Amino acid sequence: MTATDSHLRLRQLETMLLIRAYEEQLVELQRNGAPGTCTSVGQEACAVGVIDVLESRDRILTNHRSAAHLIARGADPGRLMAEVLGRVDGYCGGRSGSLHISAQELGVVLTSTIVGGELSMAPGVALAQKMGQGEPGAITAVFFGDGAACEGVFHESLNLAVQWQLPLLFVCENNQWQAFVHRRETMADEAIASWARGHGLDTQRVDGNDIEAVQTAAKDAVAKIRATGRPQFLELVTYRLRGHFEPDDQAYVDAAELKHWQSRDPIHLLREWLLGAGLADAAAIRAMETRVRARVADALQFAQASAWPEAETLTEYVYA
Amino acid sequence: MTATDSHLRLRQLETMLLIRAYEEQLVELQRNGAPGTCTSVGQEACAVGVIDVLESRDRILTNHRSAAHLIARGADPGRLMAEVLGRVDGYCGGRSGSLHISAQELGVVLTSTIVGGELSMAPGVALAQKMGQGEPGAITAVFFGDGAACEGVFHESLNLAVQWQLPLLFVCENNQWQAFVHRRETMADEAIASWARGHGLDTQRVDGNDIEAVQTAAKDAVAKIRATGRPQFLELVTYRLRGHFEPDDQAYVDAAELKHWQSRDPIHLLREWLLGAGLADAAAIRAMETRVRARVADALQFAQASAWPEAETLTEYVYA
Amino acid sequence: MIRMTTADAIHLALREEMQRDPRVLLMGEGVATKRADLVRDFGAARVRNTPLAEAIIAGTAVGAAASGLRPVIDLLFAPFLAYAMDALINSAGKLRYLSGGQFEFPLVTLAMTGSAWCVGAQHNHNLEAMFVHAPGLQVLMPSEPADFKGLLKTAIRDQNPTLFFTDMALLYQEGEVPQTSEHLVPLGKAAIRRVGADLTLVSYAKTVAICMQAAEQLHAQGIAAEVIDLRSLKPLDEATVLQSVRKTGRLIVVHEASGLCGVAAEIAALAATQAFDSLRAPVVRITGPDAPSASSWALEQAALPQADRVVNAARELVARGTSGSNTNLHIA
Amino acid sequence: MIRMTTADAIHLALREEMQRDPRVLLMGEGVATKRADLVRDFGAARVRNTPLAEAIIAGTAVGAAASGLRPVIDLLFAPFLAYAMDALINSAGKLRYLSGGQFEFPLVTLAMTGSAWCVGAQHNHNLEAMFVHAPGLQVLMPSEPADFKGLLKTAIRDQNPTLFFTDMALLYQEGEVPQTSEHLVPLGKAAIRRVGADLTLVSYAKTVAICMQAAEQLHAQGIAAEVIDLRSLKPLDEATVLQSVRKTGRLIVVHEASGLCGVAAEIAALAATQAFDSLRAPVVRITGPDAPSASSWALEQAALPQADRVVNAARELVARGTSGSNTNLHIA
Ligand SMILES: Cc1ncc(C[n+]2csc(CCOP(=O)(O)OP(=O)(O)O)c2C)c(N)n1
Ligand SMILES: Cc1ncc(C[n+]2csc(CCOP(=O)(O)OP(=O)(O)O)c2C)c(N)n1
Ligand SMILES: [Mg+2]
Ligand SMILES: [Mg+2]
Repeated sequence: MTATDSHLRLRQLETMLLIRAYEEQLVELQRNGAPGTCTSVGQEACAVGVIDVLESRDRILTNHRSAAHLIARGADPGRLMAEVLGRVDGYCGGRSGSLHISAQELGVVLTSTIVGGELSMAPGVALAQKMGQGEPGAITAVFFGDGAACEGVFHESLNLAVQWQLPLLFVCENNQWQAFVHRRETMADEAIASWARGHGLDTQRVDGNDIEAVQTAAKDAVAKIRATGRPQFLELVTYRLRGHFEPDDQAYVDAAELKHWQSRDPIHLLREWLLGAGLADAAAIRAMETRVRARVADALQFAQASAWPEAETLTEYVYA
Repeated sequence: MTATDSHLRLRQLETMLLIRAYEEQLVELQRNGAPGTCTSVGQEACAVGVIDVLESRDRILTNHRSAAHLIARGADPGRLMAEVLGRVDGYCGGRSGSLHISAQELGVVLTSTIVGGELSMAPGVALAQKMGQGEPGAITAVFFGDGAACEGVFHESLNLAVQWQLPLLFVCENNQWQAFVHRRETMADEAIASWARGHGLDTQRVDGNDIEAVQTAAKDAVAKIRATGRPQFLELVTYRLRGHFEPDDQAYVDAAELKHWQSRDPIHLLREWLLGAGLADAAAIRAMETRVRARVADALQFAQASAWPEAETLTEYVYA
Repeated sequence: MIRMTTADAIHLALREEMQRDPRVLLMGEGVATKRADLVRDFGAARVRNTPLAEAIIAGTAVGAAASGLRPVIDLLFAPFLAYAMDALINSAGKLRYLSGGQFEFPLVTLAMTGSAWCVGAQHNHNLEAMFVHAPGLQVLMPSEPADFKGLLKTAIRDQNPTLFFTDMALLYQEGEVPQTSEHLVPLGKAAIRRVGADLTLVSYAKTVAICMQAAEQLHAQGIAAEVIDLRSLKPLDEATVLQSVRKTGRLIVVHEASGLCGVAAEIAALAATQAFDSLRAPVVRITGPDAPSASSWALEQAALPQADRVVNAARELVARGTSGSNTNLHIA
Repeated sequence: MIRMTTADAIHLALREEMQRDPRVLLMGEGVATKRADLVRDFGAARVRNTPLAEAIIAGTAVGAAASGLRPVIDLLFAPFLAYAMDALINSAGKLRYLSGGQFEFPLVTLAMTGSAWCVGAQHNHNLEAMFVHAPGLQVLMPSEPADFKGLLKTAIRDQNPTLFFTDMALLYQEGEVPQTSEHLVPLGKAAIRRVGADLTLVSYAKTVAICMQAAEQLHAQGIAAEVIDLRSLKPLDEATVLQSVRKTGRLIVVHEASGLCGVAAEIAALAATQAFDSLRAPVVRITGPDAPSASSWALEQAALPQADRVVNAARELVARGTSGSNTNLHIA
């Protein structure tokens, strides 16, 4: 573990803390009636570990559970929160709300809350890259869940990416839940990767709560894509620590399973690891926590101060 | 090879000859403007070999290329031809034409010409059987092509059949063509079975032009389904010897590949085998050919004598 | 009568019909989780959580419906129907006809839509008109708990494939519901919610309440509006609509869905073709805009037809008799 | 001018636009097989055979369109669009709006429909109205080779997602087509095919010819019919339709698609809301029935609006002025 690595991990911990604080702030707002969200709580290492190995020229597609991906990519929590609240200063001017936030300026494109939507569009984004649009050598990463893998378009997307040799990284965050249905009720096998292997795709399946494992696998996959121009498949085994869509009492969740995964909270694991390895002390981490709380407080202020869209703009942006 | 087997093979040869003669008669009509059809020429052993091991209580789903399945199941060539010509005495009163012929009385149900349609409905037919509708112990066989396996619903259908343990036999006639596109342009691997194995399904992949191989595999698969209630997957490797939809000059087909498969015509293979094994002599086979020609001539007469549906019936059968 | 929400009325209809007919089964992403009491009482085989795959949920339901079962599928939100179009439109809607009547598809598809929850166009899209246009399908979209129960029960007992849409805004609204388990509302019968002689307001789902508010305000101004709740969009109760228009001579159609080729277009065309001589003024359409639904609460409100727009249009019609200025009031 | 079939006009439009703009690419099941000359001239990367999977063909086109390419996809027959609904309606139609204008989708989807080949309802379904109803999409359905070429070229250059429907019956019909590679027909402009003062016939695709036949017969009987070919169903040329109806006071809308919530309903509603004062007689709709398309030639013919029906309806309208009997002539 080099100094730069340790510096990187500290930055990653702060990003994960920021994501967590941002989403917990939203959950609090939702107790008072703000629009609901699908939080990434428990999956922060997946987002940060993968997105840290991507470059600015690369493109990212995400879905309804996008906050971690967006913040890991450098999105402004204030503009994100404004979007969730439906205000003009949101990334989509309030039209999206929390469920389909795109940020073209960050390379986060075509976010769809139709499960499978991102998988249907990702090959086209990668095809454009392959055919010379955007910066040379760029690749596309598409983030999706275990549930999305049950949609037929998953199979179509993999087959096309393999057949057309598209520079596409499939990132499946297998968080064991598909809204209110447990993964075990929907698939005979617990691994999405076994489906992907049927397509002759290179697959890796790693612990999604261990950021080091995630990043190592992602680095390897991205390098292979840039070298060969062919797609890669990454399954990150993780867990949805909160409900599907806030507010959600998780009454349907097995308490023991939840408890087990809570003990494997990726933020907790990274913090302990940094402390244990003497790469950070409690004070430094407390300082981080203070910084992210301050950023989230500013974000909230910004979002709440932002205006509602004017009724006159209702039909803007329907047609080009 | 027992006497009953040899008797069975002779009957099967006659059925295959009947299918061939029936479709060649249609091709001739089409030269004079009759509605087109997707013929099964070259795939007769797949239909006859599988359907001969099914029982009357079982259900069959097929698609646009259905003549071999229907005739193997005992359909009357006259009523089939009347349907193709759009006449009232057709199995569907002329509403279907050649592309979606169902014959509930034969257990051939829900024929769809939407590629993938049959795969989407088959689990429901099998679910009804599992839940006590129809005769006990019945199973469902769904016939589809290599192209249908490229539709996402193929993946959804397999996953559901495995997860819900449905008594469903998937029969993929991999005839190397998807309309005007060769299979190699659409799939990285030449075996559909490799996709099915990704679902943890028992798969067999056999020569679809060798009726003995087809029937042995089908018998084994059907026995497993009845014993376990779980789905099985059968890939029959074959070839579409004629065009996609008559008339079709096959200008886009590789001549060498076509020639190779013509030499493996399933009817030719079975005839040679029967003659070689001394189980039939040329005279007996000539007699068969005479019989099937006569049946097809009767069928044509019946079909052409059949009336057109009355305009007044246009909106019958839209709603129950 | 007993007071309950739309959500409870739907649940009760499902429970009663599952109780009544063992062939009824429920499938969908989370139905077994959310309706655990039905799993308990009718068993896991009849209340099935499914993989996240609408095409196979709907296709399986079509296959099962043709094979002796009576499936009800919950596809959650209307835009997700996009993945089930082949099963619903090409299979359920066409295979009875194409087979010369060999199959029937007793099948009900549930989906939610409509503004209220700020979820945006991929959860909120009033696309019911697309299914009205498709042959072989029936489309229901009630406005009050009693009809949610009575129409859903009738649909489950019917032999035809039916789309049953729930306007999200109504889900937790309460209403009086007949207690009997034989409360059946016939398909294809509109409900006259208020009788009036001066003009006819035709609507369905959440905008029925808007029309009732408008009628109240108009009454205060001496204008008697008749309010018709279509409830059943297909089969459509043309007779009730025509009878009212022939009586009042003035027609305003109101719905949240966008206007182009929507249900309001059909109702307006009905009047123009079959009640023309009775019409004393231009028909008016007050609909949502030709735009996806935005999530922002402010834009959700802006897209929704409001009572004052209905009132103003009504007063104009009554006042000017038959003057012909633009009466095609798409919102925005 | 040069004489060519609709099929050749479409092919020429594709060739010219691929020649003009290297970002244009063609994808579909068999496009490279059937248009081998385009592969030869523009390369296999720009003319791609695809797997048999409409959802990913359309989804890939949507992703590519938002990323700098200008895809044209051939989905073959209209009913197959059922598998592409999410990409077209939920993605292409909504993501520009939901993202606050971050994306544009210059994308054209080709599909065939209409009676002629006795192929039945799973190949022949005139569902264009479903896409007219959906926000964010454009819908074109021409009637003659010159427009097939000119509208397809305009659509390929346009920044919005467009559905381009070809009526199978027209595919091998010939017509005069301007030779210039800059022959562009604007979207949203109807064509007046024949001028007349007594009544307005509005149609599109194959039934335009039916209306022209009817107009010819009516002329012989001293009735001057104006024939409008919509060509572009969305954007819809409301002005041209309204101007004509305000002039003639009589309107008959004719199309092969079924009536409920169809384009004829929209046109009738348009007249009833915005040209009411000019209407001298009930509007008439002559459309296909609320039924899937049968394969049988006899039933295909029975479902199709015929000239004599148009003639009879027109004579009735002119004769009885404004009498109000049923003028909603769905076929059968
Ligand atoms: C086509 C479609 N069906 C259903 C839904 C409702 N829904 C939203 S998220 C979700 C679960 C998705 O599970 P997964 O893909 O594993 O992602 P996760 O939510 O676990 O991150 C469901 C069913 C939807 N948005 N789109
Ligand atoms: C959804 C859909 N897409 C396209 C078609 C047009 N089509 C009819 S058959 C066919 C090829 C099917 O290939 P395969 O499944 O291998 O069956 P085969 O024709 O080879 O028997 C195609 C593309 C269709 N009928 N349905
Ligand atoms: Mg999940
Ligand atoms: Mg094939």
